[in-house]
Amino acid sequence: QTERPAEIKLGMSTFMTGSAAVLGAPAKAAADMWIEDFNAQGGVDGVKLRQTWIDEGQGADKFLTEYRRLAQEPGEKAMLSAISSGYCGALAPVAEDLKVINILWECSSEKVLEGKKYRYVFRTGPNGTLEMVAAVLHLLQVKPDFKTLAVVNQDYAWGRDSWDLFRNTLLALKPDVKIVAEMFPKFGAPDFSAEVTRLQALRPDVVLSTAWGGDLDTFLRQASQRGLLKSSQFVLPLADSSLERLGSAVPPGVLVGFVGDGYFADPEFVNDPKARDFVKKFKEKTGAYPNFAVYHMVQALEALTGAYKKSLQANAGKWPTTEQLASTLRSLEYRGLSRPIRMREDGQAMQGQLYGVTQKRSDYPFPQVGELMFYPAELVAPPVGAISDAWVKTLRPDLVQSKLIQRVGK
Amino acid sequence: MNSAPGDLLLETRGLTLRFGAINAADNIDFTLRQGEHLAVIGANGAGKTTFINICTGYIKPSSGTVLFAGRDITLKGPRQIARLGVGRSFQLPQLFLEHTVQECLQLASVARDRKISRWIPLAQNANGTAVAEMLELVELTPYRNEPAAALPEGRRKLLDVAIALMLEPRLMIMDEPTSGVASEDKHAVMRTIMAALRQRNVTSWFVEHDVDIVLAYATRVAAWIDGRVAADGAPEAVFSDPAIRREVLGER
Amino acid sequence: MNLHLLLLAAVDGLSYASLLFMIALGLTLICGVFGVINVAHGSFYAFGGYSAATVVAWLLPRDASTAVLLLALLGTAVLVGGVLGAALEKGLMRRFQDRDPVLQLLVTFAAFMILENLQRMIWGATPVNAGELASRMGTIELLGVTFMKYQLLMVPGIALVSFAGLQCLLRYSVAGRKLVAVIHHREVATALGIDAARVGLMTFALAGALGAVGGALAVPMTTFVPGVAADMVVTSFAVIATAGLGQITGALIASILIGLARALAIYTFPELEVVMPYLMMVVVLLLRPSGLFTVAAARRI
Amino acid sequence: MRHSAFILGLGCACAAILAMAWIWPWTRMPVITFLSYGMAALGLSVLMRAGQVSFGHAMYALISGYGAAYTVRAFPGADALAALAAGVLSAVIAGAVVAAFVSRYRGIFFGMLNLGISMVFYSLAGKLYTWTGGTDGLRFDRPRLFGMALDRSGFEWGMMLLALVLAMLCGWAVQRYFRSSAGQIAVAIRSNETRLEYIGLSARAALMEAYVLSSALVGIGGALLALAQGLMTPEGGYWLRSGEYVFIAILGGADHAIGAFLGAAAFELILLVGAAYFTNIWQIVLGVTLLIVIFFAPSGLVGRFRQSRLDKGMEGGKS
Amino acid sequence: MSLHIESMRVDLGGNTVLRNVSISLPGGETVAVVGRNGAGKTTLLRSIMGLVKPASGLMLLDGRDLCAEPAHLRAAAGFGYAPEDRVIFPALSVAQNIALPCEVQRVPRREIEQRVEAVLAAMPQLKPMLPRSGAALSGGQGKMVALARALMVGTRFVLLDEPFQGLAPVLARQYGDSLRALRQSHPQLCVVITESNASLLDGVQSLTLFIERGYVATDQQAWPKGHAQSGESE
Ligand SMILES: Nc1ncnc2c1ncn2[C@@H]1O[C@H](COP(=O)(O)OP(=O)(O)OP(=O)(O)O)[C@@H](O)[C@H]1O
Ligand SMILES: Nc1ncnc2c1ncn2[C@@H]1O[C@H](COP(=O)(O)OP(=O)(O)OP(=O)(O)O)[C@@H](O)[C@H]1O
Ligand SMILES: CC(C)C[C@H](N)C(=O)O
Ligand SMILES: [Mg+2]
Ligand SMILES: [Mg+2]
Repeated sequence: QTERPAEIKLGMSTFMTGSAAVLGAPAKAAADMWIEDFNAQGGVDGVKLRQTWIDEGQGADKFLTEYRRLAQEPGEKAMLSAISSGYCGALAPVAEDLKVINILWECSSEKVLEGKKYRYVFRTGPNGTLEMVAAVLHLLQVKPDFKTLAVVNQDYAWGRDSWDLFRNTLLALKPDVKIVAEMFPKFGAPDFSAEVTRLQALRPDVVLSTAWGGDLDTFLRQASQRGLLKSSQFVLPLADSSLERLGSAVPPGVLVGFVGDGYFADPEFVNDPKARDFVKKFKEKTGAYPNFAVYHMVQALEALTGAYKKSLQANAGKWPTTEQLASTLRSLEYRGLSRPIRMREDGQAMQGQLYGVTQKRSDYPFPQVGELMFYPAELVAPPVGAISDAWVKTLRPDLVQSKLIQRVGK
Repeated sequence: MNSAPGDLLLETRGLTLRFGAINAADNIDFTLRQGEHLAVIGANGAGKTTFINICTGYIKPSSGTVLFAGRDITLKGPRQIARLGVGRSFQLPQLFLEHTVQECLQLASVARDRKISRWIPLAQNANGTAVAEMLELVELTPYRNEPAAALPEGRRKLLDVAIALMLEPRLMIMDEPTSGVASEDKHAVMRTIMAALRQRNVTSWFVEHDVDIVLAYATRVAAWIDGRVAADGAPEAVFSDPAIRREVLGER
Repeated sequence: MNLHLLLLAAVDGLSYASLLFMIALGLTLICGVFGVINVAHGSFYAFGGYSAATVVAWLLPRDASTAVLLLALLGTAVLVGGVLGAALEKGLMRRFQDRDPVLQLLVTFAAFMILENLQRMIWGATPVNAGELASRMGTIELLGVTFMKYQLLMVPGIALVSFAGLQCLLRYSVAGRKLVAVIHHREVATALGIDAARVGLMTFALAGALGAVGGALAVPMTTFVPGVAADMVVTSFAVIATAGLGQITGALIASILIGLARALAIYTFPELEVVMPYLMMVVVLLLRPSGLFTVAAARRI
Repeated sequence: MRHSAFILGLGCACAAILAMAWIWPWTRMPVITFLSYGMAALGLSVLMRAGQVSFGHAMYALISGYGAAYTVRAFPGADALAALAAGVLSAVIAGAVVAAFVSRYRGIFFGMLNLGISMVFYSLAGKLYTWTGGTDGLRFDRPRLFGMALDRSGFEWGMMLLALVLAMLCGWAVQRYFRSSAGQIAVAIRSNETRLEYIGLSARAALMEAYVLSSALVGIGGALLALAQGLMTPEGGYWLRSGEYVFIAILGGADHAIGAFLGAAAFELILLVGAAYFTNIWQIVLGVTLLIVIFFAPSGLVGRFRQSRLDKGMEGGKS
Repeated sequence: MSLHIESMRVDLGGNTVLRNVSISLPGGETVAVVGRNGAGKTTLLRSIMGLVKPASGLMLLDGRDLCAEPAHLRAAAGFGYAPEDRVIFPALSVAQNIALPCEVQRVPRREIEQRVEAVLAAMPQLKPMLPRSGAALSGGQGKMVALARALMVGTRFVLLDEPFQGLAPVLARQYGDSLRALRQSHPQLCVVITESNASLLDGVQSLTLFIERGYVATDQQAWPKGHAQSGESE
């Protein structure tokens, strides 16, 4: 298999339909844009990338069938799949079986990799543990005194797993919190008015939602219309992607995360040439600012192509085997459009987390996130081999005071 | 189970059924004996079909009982009553419209013999000779491969009767077997049916509006008026009853 | 579960019920007239919602008043739904009118697939809504909870008006009796001078308009994405089966039952929320095999 | 002679399938899919002959699939055959219970009730996250097959052959049933139940029997697919899937058991072609195909087939 | 002013059911169409009503060809039709059933009432049934309601398909009387009655058409020779 291929086929998946497409479609646009540029600059040592897309909106069965078909096509190929944690759990063993490199470019349920020892499956972005531990830390920093909390998460792997992580972390760091409601509306729910009514009746101090995409938009819009966003402190670790669409519906003071640390207005990166050019080009092309899925997509592509290049080098210009590629990936260091990332031997990337609070600023027609805090991966990631669910329970309240937490910007 | 001619076959006691203000059955006490051929006459809406419907379990009376061969069948459904040996044909023929004429009879044949297989084809399962004989009897042999749906109204009536006859019932109830059958064929049809019934020792009861037919084939006549049996007895006696002549035959 | 929550659930339930009723209304009408479950009814709903949202979105930056927005919302839906319904009847159903009802149902299924695809081609895959309109109408405080006026007054209001209107039409007008005749026996209705084709066309247009208005009413409150049609139509199947096919009063009662049951479930057994309409239907049909209300059937023997 | 031509055709089709699976490994899954859809559509045909259409039969694929999935998870060493049997058994039990209830209903109510019940199962499967894995589904490791622990490729071959053999056996048995007196009684339900009762037969019993048979067939299809995928999701029980089964059954025609499989093959082909060449309009392609079929061949592919043969037979002067 | 049918052929389900029918139905006559079961009587009436489309032929009324017109315009042209299988709308009352065809034609309410009166005068037995539901009628009652409904709009032609079928003698007699009365009161009306039991007609007709295997003729001798006895297949 050392023959140099004509092209590298990429089997890529994202939500192209359904309410999740508001997050998935920009990622696709970003990938198409990035690949075009990359190929124009010569590809991987002259070998171009050619992507084929699978729509995750069509249900697991059909998704998996198409995934299999693409993964079984002859030729040099790699899979970049998937956006939803709902699918990752199922496709990881298939990829492993078929011995094809799969990069979990977005899905973040930690369970996909923990305790599995895959050789071909990698995640180039953060996982739920990093995201949720940082979310709890941020909440405790911004609003240390609160008594009650309610959660509204999507009813699928991510919504459930992220809640388990958040709750266990929170109870480890602040055991006196009372959880007053746990609501799991179905993925893609078009209406949250009953949930909003219930939250209004309960009036919890804090409302957590790890929902994302169209679901989060709808939930926030309805909550905002009925004044809920002002009466409870909202914690929205994935809301970065919804702010632009929601505009003034989101008031100042809401806790927002970036699922990693990619933020187009991050003061440390607004003048970074690579990030700045990309943001500009992306905005021109799609009319929107990049969201976290876009950042993750770029990271994944950077990681994959980086691994190819590094392997080629190590192989003295000879085309690497899948095995070689996989082992290169296992210790790769790469950078997307934000801070550098390091891949661990368990296939999980170490990426720090950025959190902040919404602010009204006159330079944009939608809320900006200020008072940014950066939670480095070393602080919030369990050690290799640990199982997150158990690990978060061992965290101590003094973690909130950690020196590793950095204030971003002035 | 064998009963001699003259034994009580069907008996109703105090059958009553009202539809709103209408008395469809008004405390009917009625008996039918083995070997009789009863004709039921009566104005339209007098309750003839309703009475049949009650006796065959299609509708339940609000009070009263129906006994068939000494057994209480009031609360039994059509299926159980059919299995006890009551065959019925309908005012509006009830056929298996998607089957051919022959298959309709084959279905009746397997139903009678309870030879219902999930593996052996219908045609093999059915009693072929009995089916062929029945086709001959009602002169439907030329139509045997036609779908029942394509039969004209008159022949549908015959097929309807034939299906019921295939069950070899002890009592055969026919609701207007000849209405809709062309006048040229009426007597011939009735003759063949009645001959078959006599030959097989089947007691019968038919609703009929044609006086000639009643006179020719009935051994007994019952006249229905407003949900009651207004007259019951030998044909000549009933037809000479002035009330019947007025209310049923419409003589002035 | 205290009384307070119970009341809140009732409020939520009733507003959901109004929406459900609006959607079920057109479906049950067609079901009554043609004996066909129109799967494409979901598309009427979706097209109504999408197009109304588009028009509202177009008007918003043009400083239209709330009243204008509302009129535009409903007007667009009536137009789009009516045209769509009429087109479905004239273009498709008419050609299949003598076929087995199962085949007719499949025709509507095919139409549904095609419309679903068209909808994606026209409006894409991203969520659409007209929340601004609901916001503009303001909120109202009830039992200490803020509700949208739109949701609490507007939607149930329109549902009740539609109910009354349709009820009058069917009960007291010749058009209603024509409909009844065509429902029962097309050929004889024709022989009596009824233009069955026209009745069919009008029915479909009306049902389409009703379905689309349902969508238009929903779009300021909920989000429309590909797939709404399928989800919504299947819930309204449950409504019309619970109601008794073709039964408008039944549909109203069934919608309310289902709406309340669903809202209660959200507070007590959230797991059961989605199954509530179907559980309700199964329970009702167990007790009354042909639904809450039934039509007189002709005597057959 | 006609019979032998039929067998020959069937043999050729099987050979073609095997050859295809050999040359393009990725076609094995679509073949398994089409066979299991065919099996499900066959189940629908059984009901359709009794004049009933169920818009909820995918629930039996769901039940059977979860049954198989639980079996594999609970008994890690279990054979796929055992899991299949367990799945089908659970579908049959569920089918029998539901049949006792729905056999009272006809026509639209029958269809709607099935739809309603299937939506209950579907929604619960999607909701009861801790038991069913929610909408993400239940994942399980590859079971043994015929007592062997196989690698993916071997397992796919095995499952495909199993599906092929099962399809032929079921097709044959169902065809016998269609012709049999019990099968013909089922047809009579559709035309006149009153008469059926009046010749002493129970329409309800006949329908229940057909129903259980159909749930078993759908169950076989569902379990096969779940086992081959290694994943069972609620999706498999959504009403649109039930609709697809009906679609396939109509496409193929309920006149002969082979129809369901022809229909499924055509359906899968349209989907594949649609996905490859009409990515953005594959639903339109599907819808239009359905319309064309209903318009020109309302009794499906086999109906068409047999019709033309019947016409020829008439010319030749049949008995 | 009569309806002329010229060499009309009608096919149903691939079989030719009516062949080369050329008849005229003049106003003021009561025409009986007699023939055995399956001869094509029902089909003849349905073709006249436009409910089946003839394969060929003409149907001329006042010089216009009815074949080209949609079926629902027949009622407006003064055709009333009582189908063989009654078809009473179960969701409407008997009174509504009877009034329906007039309402469809937008006949004024008062005029409808008058017509109902006229019909009741001819068929007094109907009176007590008016408020009842159309779902609850017995076989014979349904026949009468169907007749009444046909008379309501049938100002020029009334087509009755086997109206006597299933009628008790008392009613059949009254029915015959009603038809005779109708001829008196509406001298221009053409009533077409199909009947397989010629004996039931009891002389109501003024003209008899015989129909056999799809051939229609004014007397049995006119049929193509020998066909009446011919075998099963044509
Ligand atoms: N389901 C029903 N609901 C209300 N009234 C009914 C119903 N069935 C029958 N009736 C009424 O009961 C009476 C008896 O009807 P039935 O059919 O028994 O009459 P019949 O003697 O058979 O008349 P025909 O000779 O016309 O067939 C009629 O007046 C009829 O209108
Ligand atoms: N839909 C159809 N398809 C095929 N053949 C038909 C169809 N309808 C009627 N026929 C045939 O047409 C012929 C005439 O039928 P029609 O109903 O006109 O007879 P009819 O004279 O009214 O008989 P009856 O006295 O029994 O009512 C019959 O032989 C019948 O089999
Ligand atoms: C961040 C989201 C787009 C995806 C989510 N983390 C998931 O795993 O499904
Ligand atoms: Mg009667
Ligand atoms: Mg006739």
